[in-house]
Amino acid sequence: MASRELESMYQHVILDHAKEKHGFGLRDGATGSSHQINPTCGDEVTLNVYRAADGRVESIGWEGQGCSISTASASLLSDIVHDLTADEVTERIAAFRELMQSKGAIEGDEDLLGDAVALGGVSRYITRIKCAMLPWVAFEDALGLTPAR
Amino acid sequence: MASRELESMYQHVILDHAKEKHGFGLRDGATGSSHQINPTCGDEVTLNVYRAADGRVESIGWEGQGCSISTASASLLSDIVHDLTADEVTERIAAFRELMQSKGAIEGDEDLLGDAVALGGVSRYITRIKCAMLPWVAFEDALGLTPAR
Amino acid sequence: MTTDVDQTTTAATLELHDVERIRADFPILGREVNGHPLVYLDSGATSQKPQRVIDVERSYYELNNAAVHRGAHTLAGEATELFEDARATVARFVGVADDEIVWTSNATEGLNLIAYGMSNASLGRGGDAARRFRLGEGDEIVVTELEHHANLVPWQELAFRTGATLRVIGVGDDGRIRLDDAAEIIGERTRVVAFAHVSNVLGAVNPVAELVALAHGVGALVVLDACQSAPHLSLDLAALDVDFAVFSGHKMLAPTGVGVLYGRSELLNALPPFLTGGSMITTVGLTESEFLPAPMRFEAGTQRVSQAIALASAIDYLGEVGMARIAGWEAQLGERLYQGLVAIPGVRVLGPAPDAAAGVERVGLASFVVDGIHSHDVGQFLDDRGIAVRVGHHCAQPVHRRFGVTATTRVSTYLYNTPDEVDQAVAAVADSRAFFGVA
Amino acid sequence: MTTDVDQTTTAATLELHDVERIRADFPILGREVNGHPLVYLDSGATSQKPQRVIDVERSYYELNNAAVHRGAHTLAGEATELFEDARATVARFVGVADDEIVWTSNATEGLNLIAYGMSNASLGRGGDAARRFRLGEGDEIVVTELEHHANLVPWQELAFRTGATLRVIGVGDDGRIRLDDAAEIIGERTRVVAFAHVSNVLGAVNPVAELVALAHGVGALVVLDACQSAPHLSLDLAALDVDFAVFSGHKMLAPTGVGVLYGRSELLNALPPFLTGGSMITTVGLTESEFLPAPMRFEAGTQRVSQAIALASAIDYLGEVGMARIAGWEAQLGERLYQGLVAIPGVRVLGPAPDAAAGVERVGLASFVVDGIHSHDVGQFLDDRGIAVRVGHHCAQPVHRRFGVTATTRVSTYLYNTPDEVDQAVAAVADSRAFFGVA
Ligand SMILES: Cc1ncc(COP(=O)(O)O)c(C=O)c1O
Ligand SMILES: Cc1ncc(COP(=O)(O)O)c(C=O)c1O
Ligand code: FES
Ligand code: FES
Repeated sequence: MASRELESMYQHVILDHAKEKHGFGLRDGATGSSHQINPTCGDEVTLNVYRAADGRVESIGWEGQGCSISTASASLLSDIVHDLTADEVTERIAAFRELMQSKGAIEGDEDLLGDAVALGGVSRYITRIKCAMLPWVAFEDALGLTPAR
Repeated sequence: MASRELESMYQHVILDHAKEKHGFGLRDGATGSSHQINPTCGDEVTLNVYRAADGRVESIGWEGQGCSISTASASLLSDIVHDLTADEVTERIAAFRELMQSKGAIEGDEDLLGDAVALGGVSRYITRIKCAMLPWVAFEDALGLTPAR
Repeated sequence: MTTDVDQTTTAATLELHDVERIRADFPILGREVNGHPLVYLDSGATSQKPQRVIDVERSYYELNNAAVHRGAHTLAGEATELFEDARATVARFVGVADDEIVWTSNATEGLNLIAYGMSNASLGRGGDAARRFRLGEGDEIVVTELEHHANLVPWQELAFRTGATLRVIGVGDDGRIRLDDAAEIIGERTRVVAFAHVSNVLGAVNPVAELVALAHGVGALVVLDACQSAPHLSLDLAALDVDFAVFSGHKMLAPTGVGVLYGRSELLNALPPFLTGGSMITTVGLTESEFLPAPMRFEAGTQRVSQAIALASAIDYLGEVGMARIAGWEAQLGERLYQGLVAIPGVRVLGPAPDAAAGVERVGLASFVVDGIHSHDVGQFLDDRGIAVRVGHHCAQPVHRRFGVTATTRVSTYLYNTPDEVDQAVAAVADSRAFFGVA
Repeated sequence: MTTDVDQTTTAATLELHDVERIRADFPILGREVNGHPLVYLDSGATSQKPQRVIDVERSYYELNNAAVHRGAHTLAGEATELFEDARATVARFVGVADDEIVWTSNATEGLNLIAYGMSNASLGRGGDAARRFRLGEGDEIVVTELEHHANLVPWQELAFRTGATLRVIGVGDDGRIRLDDAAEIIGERTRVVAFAHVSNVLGAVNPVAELVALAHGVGALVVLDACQSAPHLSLDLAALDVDFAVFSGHKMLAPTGVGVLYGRSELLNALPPFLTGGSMITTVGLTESEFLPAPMRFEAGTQRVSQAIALASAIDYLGEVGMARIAGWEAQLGERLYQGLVAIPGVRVLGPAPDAAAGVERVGLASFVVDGIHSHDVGQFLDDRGIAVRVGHHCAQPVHRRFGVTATTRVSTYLYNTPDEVDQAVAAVADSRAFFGVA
């Protein structure tokens, strides 16, 4: 009843994360924060970054209203940010962006992206890439990085 | 070197009137006046009406800048307005408007329009009808008549 | 070219066999999407185009294309005639005079034209004739809570520019404009009342007569957003007695890039210009200019000529099919859609239930939420079956907020849709619940 | 589909055999007018369209039509991608970034957008970021005497709305912008300098670099009207270093209803919105709203989608032919036209004589008066032979007044015109003198 492409976008891990919402909630003590809106749908995410004294990311927290893809993406992101240096963060964001722009051509690097590679199926759906990117753009902005194109 | 239609629009009587400009010049004592612009080309005519005490039109006077058609039309008009009652004026204006909207289908009533029937050829040229109408619209307006469509 | 639709029937609705012949006129409806025949249920956003309309534009460019109102050569004459005939066709379609029709890019531009015309009047443009358009502190502009952003943000900005106050008539829990609220809000200070004829979210026909009576009772101008009515109902603007109205061509079988503003003749001729430039002036001095009467006063620069001609062709097509029969057909589709959706567990349809007895008319459009599934996910599931619907806030955030949601899924029909397509959409919505694990 | 033009030649101009193949791409050029093959010499008003461009629009409606930026379904995705790719094509064509390109209806709307954006800034919209757009008493807006009404009246109105003063750089007897006058007028009070790249009456390329240097020297914004250059020359807006620029699609092989505004990114993002409504907002409250960044901030309501896509196709066509070769060809046609006309007794051509040594470049366009014959009569005589030219003031009354006339006849060429067509026009002008009895 659903095509293989659709099943590949909405994998179980994604639907599960969309429900479980790892990292949901905004605690005090953020070292950076960003609020992003997806203009196509009006969905929003607010994302806090908590960094250690040495600059490493300890964790993120987020809140927002969005589709299963953006929600799962935020949840999956929050699973892989622990203890990352600035360079490591940049590398992971770049890898995720590359995956999203691949139109289904690449698999995604599990070492860098963990379970977030499951979002690779989204890249075949041009109207949904912004959904998956939304928390990542917020993350990038909260870290004070200029978003790459 | 010129088509029959073109020769019929630019008859000798028209080219002559375009040069001779009967009624050219604005004298004092007008009982009504109107300034009209043809928005397509920016040409203008100012037309004065001089009426007798009994309301009959004695004459018109006009000035302006325009093409051979609008100039000839003003000149031809000034030849046929003498001594007309309000009703006669209305009749002539209506006859001229009908001629202009005829797309070449009618000849024009010489009893009413005099030499101005020579302008009948203009009615085949949709972009030039406004030229021929310009002084007539000014005449109508100067008389305080509401222009028919 | 003529449409194949049977002209002899006088039934107040299309029949399935008519619709099947109509469908054949729309090339895109033969397309496949994701391995399924396209089921296009997003006409509320933009409609599809019949071959005839597509061909009219092509033929214009292959045969007659030239600058209108600017040339004396033969092509220019032909183009001008086609363009002005198109204006007359539109005027007849909505029951008004030719010179009361102004071409715009879309309905949005039409509403901005009125709003900017009024702020220019407030600055003194248009002199005494434009007095009734002047706004200032203490004056009120009234809209409703169900407006599309196009009929809301321009008024917010006009209020900002002039110091006037924007007031908003609420929508009841039943999804209808609160006339009690309207009666309270519309008063001596009211200068403009702007509202949608049909809501693009709630799908109900709004009480035009009542709102016009309230507005005119206090001397306020009425602006009607007819975007969702002009394509679907017989529209007689003179009979509705509104002062201004707007709609968009692309929602009624015509190309993008053309819209219509109607204004009562004496109002249009008193409203100061909005866009300025070529073709709307009589005399241009170095520091000051004089302007033409309406409608040309509002048509600055080279116009959307082929699009206007194509809109007239679309209107001819609609006229041949018959607006009453289209409305009848869509009312049936709308009823079927509404009943199908509300029967699905966890589905809530926004707006009033159709109820002829209570005078609640709905068009063939319904926006709904599926508990536990985001509208974009619902839409994606439908798209996977070739069913195109709209998701999101449909450019009407306030009415979504009013009903406690940020987004809905919207199914919207037109003359080319069938009951079977509606059923397919309803079935897919039901199936989406299992797919997303909420059933 | 590809054009048949020989891609291997690197000559800086088209050759006659190229042009003959190009002509075959334009269906309208096969038409007869008044018993003669159409000789279309009115491209300065609007250009004709190649089959490819006509077909792109048709194919869009037959296959992909949907609302852009608003839907999640497959068609909507396709339409959005085509629409945004079109923006990228335009951006590349003029050497700027994608998000510096805003779609408009035409150049006129683009100029109004800047002017209204500035008056909104002057009212406080856009906050501190928009400070440099605020105008008031004492500020000056500078234009030239040769401007099209589209680049004059909006500035007159902006001056009226803000209390700023409009100043006008004169044109010399030689038909060139007076740089001495410019140097005197452009000063500390100057906030905007707006001028045409190429005059639509005089046909000469204006001194952009000199005017930009003067304007930027005093911190003023430069607005370039590129209507008559974008279709005919290689245009690199970044290299010209202008702040804003506008042009119209219909003059460069594209349909009516679409135009382009370029703005430097940081300026566009600081300029307050002009038209408001759907698709240009982030959040809409009942009485206030927040706006998207450029370019979407300026694209309210449903956009001219098929027209934008067709404009990109037109630009691809122009790019394949080669803008430098087009410019080379038209320079030859222009020279032939100019020399042919000035050789006729009683004919006066407005604007400077072409003079490569003195750096006077002319495009393939000439406006002229024939002593004793009104321009509409000249045009009518040419039309009788199937030759389409423009007559009147060409929406530029001030420059006509400057040269003591109210109207001229204008012959304007494009890539599809031949030397023989120019000769026919020149011969007809000569013959018209006998017909009207002035020879
Ligand atoms: C120099 C110039 N500027 C502006 C315009 C206005 O263009 P549009 O009518 O397409 O807005 C034109 C063409 O008419 C022009 O030639
Ligand atoms: C009720 C209503 N008003 C206004 C609009 C705006 O129309 P457009 O985007 O064509 O300007 C729409 C459609 O989007 C609508 O449905
Ligand atoms: S639909 Fe809004 S973020 Fe996915
Ligand atoms: S062309 Fe102007 S009046 Fe005839």
